[in-house]
Amino acid sequence: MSTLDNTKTMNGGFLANDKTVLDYLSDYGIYLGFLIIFAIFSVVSSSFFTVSNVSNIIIQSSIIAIIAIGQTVVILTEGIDLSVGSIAAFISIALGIMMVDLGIAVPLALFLSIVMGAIIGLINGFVISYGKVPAFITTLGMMSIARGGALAINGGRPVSMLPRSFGVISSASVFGIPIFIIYVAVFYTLMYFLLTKHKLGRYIYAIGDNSEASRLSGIKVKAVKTSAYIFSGLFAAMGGIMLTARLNYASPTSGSGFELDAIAAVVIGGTALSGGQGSILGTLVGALILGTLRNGLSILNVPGFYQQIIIGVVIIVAVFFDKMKRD
Amino acid sequence: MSTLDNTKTMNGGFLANDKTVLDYLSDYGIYLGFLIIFAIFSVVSSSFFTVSNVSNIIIQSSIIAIIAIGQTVVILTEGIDLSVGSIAAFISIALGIMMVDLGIAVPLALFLSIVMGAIIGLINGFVISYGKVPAFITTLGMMSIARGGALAINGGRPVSMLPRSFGVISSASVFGIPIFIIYVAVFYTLMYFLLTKHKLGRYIYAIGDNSEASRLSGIKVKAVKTSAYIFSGLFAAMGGIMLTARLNYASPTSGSGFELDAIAAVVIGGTALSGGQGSILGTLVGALILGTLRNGLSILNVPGFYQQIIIGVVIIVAVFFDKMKRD
Amino acid sequence: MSQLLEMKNITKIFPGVKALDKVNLNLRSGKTHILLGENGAGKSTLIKVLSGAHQPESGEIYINGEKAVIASPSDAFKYGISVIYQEFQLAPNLTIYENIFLGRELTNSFNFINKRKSIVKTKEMMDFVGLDITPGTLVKDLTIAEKQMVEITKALVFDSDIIVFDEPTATLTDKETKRLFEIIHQLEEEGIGIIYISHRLEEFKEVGEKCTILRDGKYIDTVELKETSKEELVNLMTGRKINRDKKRCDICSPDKIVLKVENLNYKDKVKGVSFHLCEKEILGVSGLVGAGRTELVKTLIGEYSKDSGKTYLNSQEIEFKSPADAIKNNLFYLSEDRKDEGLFLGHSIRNNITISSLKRVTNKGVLKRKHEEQICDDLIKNLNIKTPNMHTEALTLSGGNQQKVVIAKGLCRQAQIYIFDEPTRGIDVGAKEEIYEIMDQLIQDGSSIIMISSDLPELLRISDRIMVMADGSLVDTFKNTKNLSQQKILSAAVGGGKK
Amino acid sequence: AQEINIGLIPMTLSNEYFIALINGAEQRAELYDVELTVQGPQTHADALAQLEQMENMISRGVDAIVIVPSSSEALAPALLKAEEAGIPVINLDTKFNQETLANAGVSPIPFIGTDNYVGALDAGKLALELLDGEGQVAILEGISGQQNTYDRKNGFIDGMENKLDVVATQTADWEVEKGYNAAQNIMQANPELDLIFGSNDGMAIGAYRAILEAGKEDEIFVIGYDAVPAALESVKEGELYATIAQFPAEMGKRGIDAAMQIINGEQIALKDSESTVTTPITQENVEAMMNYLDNYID
Ligand SMILES: Nc1ncnc2c1ncn2[C@@H]1O[C@H](COP(=O)(O)OP(=O)(O)OP(=O)(O)O)[C@@H](O)[C@H]1O
Ligand SMILES: Nc1ncnc2c1ncn2[C@@H]1O[C@H](COP(=O)(O)OP(=O)(O)OP(=O)(O)O)[C@@H](O)[C@H]1O
Ligand SMILES: O[C@@H]1[C@H](O)[C@H](O)CO[C@H]1O
Ligand SMILES: [Mg+2]
Ligand SMILES: [Mg+2]
Repeated sequence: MSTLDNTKTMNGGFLANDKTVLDYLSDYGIYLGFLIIFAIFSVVSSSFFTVSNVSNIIIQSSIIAIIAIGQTVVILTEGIDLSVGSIAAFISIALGIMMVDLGIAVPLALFLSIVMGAIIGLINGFVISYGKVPAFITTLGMMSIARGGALAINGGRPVSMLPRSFGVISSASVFGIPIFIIYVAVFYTLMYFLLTKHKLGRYIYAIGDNSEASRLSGIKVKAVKTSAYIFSGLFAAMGGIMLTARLNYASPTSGSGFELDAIAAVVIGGTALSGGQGSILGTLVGALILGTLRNGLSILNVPGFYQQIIIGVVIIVAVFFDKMKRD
Repeated sequence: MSTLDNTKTMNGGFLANDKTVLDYLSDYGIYLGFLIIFAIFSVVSSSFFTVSNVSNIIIQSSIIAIIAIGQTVVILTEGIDLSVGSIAAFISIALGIMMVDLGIAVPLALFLSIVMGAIIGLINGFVISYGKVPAFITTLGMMSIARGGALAINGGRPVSMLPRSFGVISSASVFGIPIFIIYVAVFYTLMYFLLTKHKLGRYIYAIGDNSEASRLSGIKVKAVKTSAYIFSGLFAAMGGIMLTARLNYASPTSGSGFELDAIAAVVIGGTALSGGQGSILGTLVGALILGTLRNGLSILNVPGFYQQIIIGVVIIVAVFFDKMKRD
Repeated sequence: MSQLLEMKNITKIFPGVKALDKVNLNLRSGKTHILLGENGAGKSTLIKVLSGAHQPESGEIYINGEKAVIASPSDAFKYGISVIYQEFQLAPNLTIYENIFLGRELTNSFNFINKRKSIVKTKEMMDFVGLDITPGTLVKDLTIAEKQMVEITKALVFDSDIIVFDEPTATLTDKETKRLFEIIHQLEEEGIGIIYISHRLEEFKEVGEKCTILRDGKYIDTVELKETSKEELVNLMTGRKINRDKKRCDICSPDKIVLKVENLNYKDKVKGVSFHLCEKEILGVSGLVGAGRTELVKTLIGEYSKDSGKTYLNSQEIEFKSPADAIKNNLFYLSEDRKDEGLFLGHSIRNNITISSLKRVTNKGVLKRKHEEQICDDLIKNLNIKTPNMHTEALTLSGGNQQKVVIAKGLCRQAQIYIFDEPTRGIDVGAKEEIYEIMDQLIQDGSSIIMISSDLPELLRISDRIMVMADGSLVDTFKNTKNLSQQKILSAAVGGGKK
Repeated sequence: AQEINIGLIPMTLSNEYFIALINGAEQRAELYDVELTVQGPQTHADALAQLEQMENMISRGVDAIVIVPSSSEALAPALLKAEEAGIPVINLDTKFNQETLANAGVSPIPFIGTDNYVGALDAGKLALELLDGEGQVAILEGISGQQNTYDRKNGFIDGMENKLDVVATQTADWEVEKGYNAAQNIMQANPELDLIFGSNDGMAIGAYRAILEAGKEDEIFVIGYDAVPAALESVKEGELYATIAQFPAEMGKRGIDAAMQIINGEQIALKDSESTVTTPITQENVEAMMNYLDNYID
């Protein structure tokens, strides 16, 4: 080892636990990619880079961003959760029924919704960890079960006429900042600390990197894995609540495709599907990239079909440059 | 090496290459699971186990079964292909346009469709192998691109009034056996031999199992990986053609969700998403399980919502017993 | 006589590390050339340059006097180069015979594989190397030693001109090692040139004549082994002197038994084993490959669920349901399989070291970063782990340094009882001594150690008692007195196997 | 003066029905020489996408928004935003639920569309006539929660005077694929089925494919709704028995008219709800309808 220097730490590793926000900005092509996409839209359209539209973008990205938090945790453990979209829909309908048909007070209904989400996640985690059914199958099954459940509990009908007080959840703002942006900021900060500064976070990364070594290192692998799915169920429920509040309406068919969007946000953000590597901040950027592309192209009035083509191309290219930069 | 005996080889492995169909039947819970599901439906409903309904089930499973062949190959290399449903739709519309608007002769149009599918697969494979963009992102991007393309080339409109001669592709039969069943039999047999007896098959397994070791053994990993996506594109195109023939109608929105069904068939069939392990015959059983559940539950007149719940549960339980049996 | 292989001025740079700095290596046909150097000296990297796995920044390779361009592993095959890598390169879910022919299948003209012929040829070669398993066994079901033998078989199946062995004996016991040397000599007779890497200096004179020494990525010297003593070799390699003749002798006092195991059974792998471990004792465990040593301790810690047996920890009966249980009770097992069971290859050295001891470095679950880094700093220094810093990914370390990280993880935990499974696998002589000293220190601090090792001199060097296993049973236990010889242990191990 | 820009959000872009609606609107926008911005989701049931498209249009500062909502009840938050931004909204085809909107504080929104109950009455009458007063029928419903869905179902049932036996009603969200799957299910469970009413042509076409595949094209009739080109061709070929024509291009045109009136500050004579007509189409009058539609779909 003749010439050791510090550049190694800067370029070599790409694990979340060790990095500050600043490290990321310089490390990751994807952050840069995001800025470039943003810059292009700002130049091309004058109505893109305005306070109201930027806030629009974050709000439009926020539901996927929140759901993708749990997805990140699951993917870090080398798992996957395909059921998040259906869970969101199920919780949405359940919440609607609780508030409208059962007359349960809004705060209690919200609390119960989150608990339900966590319980569904617990079931996923339990079947995966203790039943040894692959995560893909378990959560695919749950995707179907929760969707069927969402449809069945209200006979396929949506729930509307939600209480006014419920609307506050999406319409409120704090110091002029829309509350959805606050949710994103708060939960990302919390989970960033959990994943990088807390024991549980270490375990989550460790399991994803080498689950056998984790076992022999004394980690309760099954319990930690299960906890990941609880997080996922919980954040999916939160996404379902946000969705309901945003539309002021609960529909059993909503949220389909959320799972792919959430996974895409995670993977665009640099988290490996093979587990153990990645960062929650990357996920936020991933979600924002998706949201920005959709918003920007629609502001530019690109015809719908071409929007899809462009989004597909841009995602691939962005990740391509990200990889180039890191190699 | 004290206690080596033959039982180790017999029970330990669960790799396709070494096994006969008979070995599988005894090894795999999922085959048994399939038989159990089948038996239950036969007992509960008299119209289930009839020649015409069994042939129905196979026909209804056939498109997913064909698409899942390519998906199996891709997953064996530790990849994934989310674009198959969109490719099927794109090919469907392209085929419709070629036959109806451009007046290209049916056989040539079919040939071109398959070539197009293979080319889309080649693009996927190239970006993944040489561009090092993760398969999930690449094929998710392609999913969006191909869907956008399918919508854009005909302005979102379907193509109908397809030539009569084209219908033969789905309506013909050989010795009384519907041609869709023949397709399934032929392509599964071919790919079974390719995967288990041919060098390329060996490489596909080896890459999924340990790509670094494969590289160091002199295997051209990138080329082999790319070939897997070509297979996937090709079989997706075939699925698109079958879909078009079956509906005698080409729709740009068709095939959505096929990717999940195809992946589910592969995973239910025992192929690991982590690559290197599994069998193409398992995939066929996986596709048949999905088809049988859907067919059986609707014959029993179970309401749609509950069908979804039951299918979700049965898939999880079936795979659970499969794992139990193998451990 | 002309040179078979010349590597000239090879330089290879990894981010932050100059792994090779103008290194030269010459090899003649029919000869075995030994490559020596401390952990991280650059040996494996040099080999990977030869095999096309790495591209060097500069330097040339000549084969039979002609310049060779090796851009990929398949190029290397064309030049007749076969490599047995230090970290196995096998596909675990393929069978032995499939692995043996991987990349060079026996096929008909349509590229369909001739399975029968592959199996027959594999069996032939396995008999030749002395590996007695069914060729259809999946590689993942093999022990480390068996995998090593499969790697060797794989290299021998094809006609090569140059064969490289990167630490083949690190995981082998004497029996396999002897057979390997016979094979090597046979290959020499066939005119094949061999590069041989090992940290077992004792072997060298048996294997080769010349030895090239690397230090810190630099070429130091090439010496004739006949004319060079072990001490000189160590000197060249480390740049300092090492005292290698200590021997532990304080036999334990049986009144202070910390761990007692009674009649432990697990399938047919562990058969009625009973033993005890005293306070401040190092209990060596010897046996041939596959004797069941690893299975014994894995059953003990609850990684495998035992069929019967009792465990007493500090005189209390206790039941370890999982490794987590054992660790919670201060009994720590370090696996022999660093890659699959020991390391988090994608994670930093720091994260690897503290993963089992997060209690030490957290406050209500929240990490105390400074504290953690302090502990890691100390361990890295103590074990002399060669790395730019503690944030480096374990993946990029040399084999021996990876092994040290595994040991550091154990030390960090500060357990009462350590079970080390082949802890010095791949570790250089100098570092081995350091590890023995650390073990001594652990004992003095009140810990006890069970040490599984296939390196008999090592066991004799460090153990208080040595128990010998064969075929899942405990055959004998020896006090490690002056007159305990390697021969005595070996014959117990072999004899027991025949029972 | 700044150019006038009107935003149009159909329920989806992938249905010929809405293509006709868009084309009608575009022709009118050309006439007025105003810019028309069209954004729409890929599937019929994507209220969230519509919500976002509305938000984006408000961001862009369009002068009016013409919308066919995916859900009669889900878009209140965006409608409020539009109101706050002073952007008038015109509702086409699928009526907002005024009660829900009022509950959320949204002012009434003018509507132009079909009286679907009346259209479906015709479908019911046709079915009754065709089956000669008795038989088993199934209804494929549109998206739950939309007024159209209920009106068409009720209209059909009333039209056949409740004489036919409704053995199944399943929602298929206005989608071809879902119609195909639902019809498969329904046929499996009801071997004696005589007729399927697809409450839009997409679902009817999907259903017909399933029937064809099951070899039951001589046993089961299909009636659709909308009169999209593919359905008209099908009627002409004797596949679908009939479809109920709506006039989406008309809605598109009148939607732009209404938007322009409001933008120009005219106190519009627009009632809170205006109906476009419906006509049953069978093989007899299909050619004429095809000719008419050629003006709006190439
Ligand atoms: N892929 C890599 N990325 C970065 N650094 C590497 C990589 N591979 C090896 N190194 C570094 O190169 C140096 C030489 O490593 P090498 O594996 O050649 O050592 P070695 O002599 O084989 O040691 P050992 O006896 O421990 O096997 C080490 O410092 C190691 O950390
Ligand atoms: N994963 C496995 N699956 C099946 N058999 C195994 C497995 N691991 C080990 N064995 C078998 O168990 C027996 C004991 O292996 P073990 O690893 O305990 O031996 P050991 O004495 O520790 O030898 P070594 O020096 O190889 O570590 C061997 O016969 C081996 O083939
Ligand atoms: O009226 C329209 C059309 O029937 C369309 O096909 C789907 O949406 C309905 O609301
Ligand atoms: Mg090495
Ligand atoms: Mg062992």
